[in-house]
Amino acid sequence: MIRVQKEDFDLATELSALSAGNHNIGGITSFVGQVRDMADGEHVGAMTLEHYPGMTEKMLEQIDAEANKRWPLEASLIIHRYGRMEPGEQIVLVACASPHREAAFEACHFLIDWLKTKAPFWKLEEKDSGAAWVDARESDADATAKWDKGDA
Amino acid sequence: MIRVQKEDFDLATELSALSAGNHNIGGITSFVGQVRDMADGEHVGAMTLEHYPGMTEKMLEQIDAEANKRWPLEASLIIHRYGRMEPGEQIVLVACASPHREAAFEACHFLIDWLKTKAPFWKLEEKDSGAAWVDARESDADATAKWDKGDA
Amino acid sequence: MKILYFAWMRGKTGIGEEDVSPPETVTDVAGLVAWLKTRGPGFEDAFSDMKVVRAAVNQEFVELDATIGPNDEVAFFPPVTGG
Amino acid sequence: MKILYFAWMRGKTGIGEEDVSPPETVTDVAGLVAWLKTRGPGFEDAFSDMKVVRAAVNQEFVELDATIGPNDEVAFFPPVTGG
Repeated sequence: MIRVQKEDFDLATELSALSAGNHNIGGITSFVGQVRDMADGEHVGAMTLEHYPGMTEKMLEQIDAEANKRWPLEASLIIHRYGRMEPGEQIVLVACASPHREAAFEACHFLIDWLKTKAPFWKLEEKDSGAAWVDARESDADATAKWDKGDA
Repeated sequence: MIRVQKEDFDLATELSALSAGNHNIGGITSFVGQVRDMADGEHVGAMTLEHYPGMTEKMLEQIDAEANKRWPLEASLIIHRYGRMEPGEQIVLVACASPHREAAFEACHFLIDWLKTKAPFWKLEEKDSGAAWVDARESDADATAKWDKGDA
Repeated sequence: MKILYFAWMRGKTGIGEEDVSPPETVTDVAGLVAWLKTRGPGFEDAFSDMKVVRAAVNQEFVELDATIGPNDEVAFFPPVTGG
Repeated sequence: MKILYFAWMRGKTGIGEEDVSPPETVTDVAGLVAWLKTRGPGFEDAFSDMKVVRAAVNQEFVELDATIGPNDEVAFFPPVTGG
């Protein structure tokens, strides 16, 4: 399941809903990304996440479907926020539930790695020196590439 | 931080406490293990986790310290329950917060893999055919071994 | 043809969304970029380094040789930085 | 010397915890196991397959050649299955 929203989310509520009543779930791995107050040694007062409505949902659906194709998941969830957020606020949640922990871990890691380079979001940071668009990181492309299997 | 307890835990409360006010945290990875209602094709009505009080805390402290030595973590948490639990109940929580997601993922995965073979807990399952102690799995030993660096 | 610009591409072109009617000789994304660049210094600047420009046609990532038609939605943006 | 048994080791020996005074010739875990096995069929059974028995001295995992003394806490248990 995927969701794109401006509002914050409650982790426990989301994960409870994800696994509710499913007693075949042995493990749930989740990752929450949040706003840091530093970037490249400079203070960040806040940041704004812009996205491409329509394409965002489409890409997240594709990423989620790919994870479910590759691993035996009982449930999965991607929630990504957009808009203005301050340090400490939650940006994104990815979670995977599986009978076995390895699948839950790998699929969850895969979701965030793919999302980082395939979901159309852009961060504008408010630094002391002014507002600046965040540059894509080489390491994110590498992290995505490690999940390539030749069929991706 | 580590905790061994009979009581259930609330994920959101625990993770909020873990990251409270720390704006250098960019990501929190968590894993929750829960009771499945099937084992080896048989229905499991409940299970009881026995442990070795004293040694449990000691081993969990060691595992937690090792994770913090290997990865740049801002915070980490292990909560492991003991006693009787029914399908769907939470058994264990491991969580790692770091400035970067790779460290959060790897350290969290490490914690649960090491815990599986190094923390003195034993599961007694209540199956239709009677109560039976769970056998250790080869795959858990393999999962632990993959984190060996020669200095472990 | 609907064109969308995001992040600093929107800043440089000065617009987020527009409807354009490029000449019939424009049949792929590269051709569209070449044509858009003729429309002013802001566009020239936005497309000056294609290494940092990504494109999507009808909300799917594409390469510059992707064919396009009058009813397509084409978006330009820098490499994504979400998550 | 304090001895602890967990999981099915406790079931087979019939006890969870005991204080014992093995002869002075018992100086390591292997020697202790050999001596404990002489104390009855339950103990003989519990230690019959050492491949599935793990030991800890003073709450640290040890191998069978670990030395032990009168004030040590020695625990026996199957491979762990928590998490």
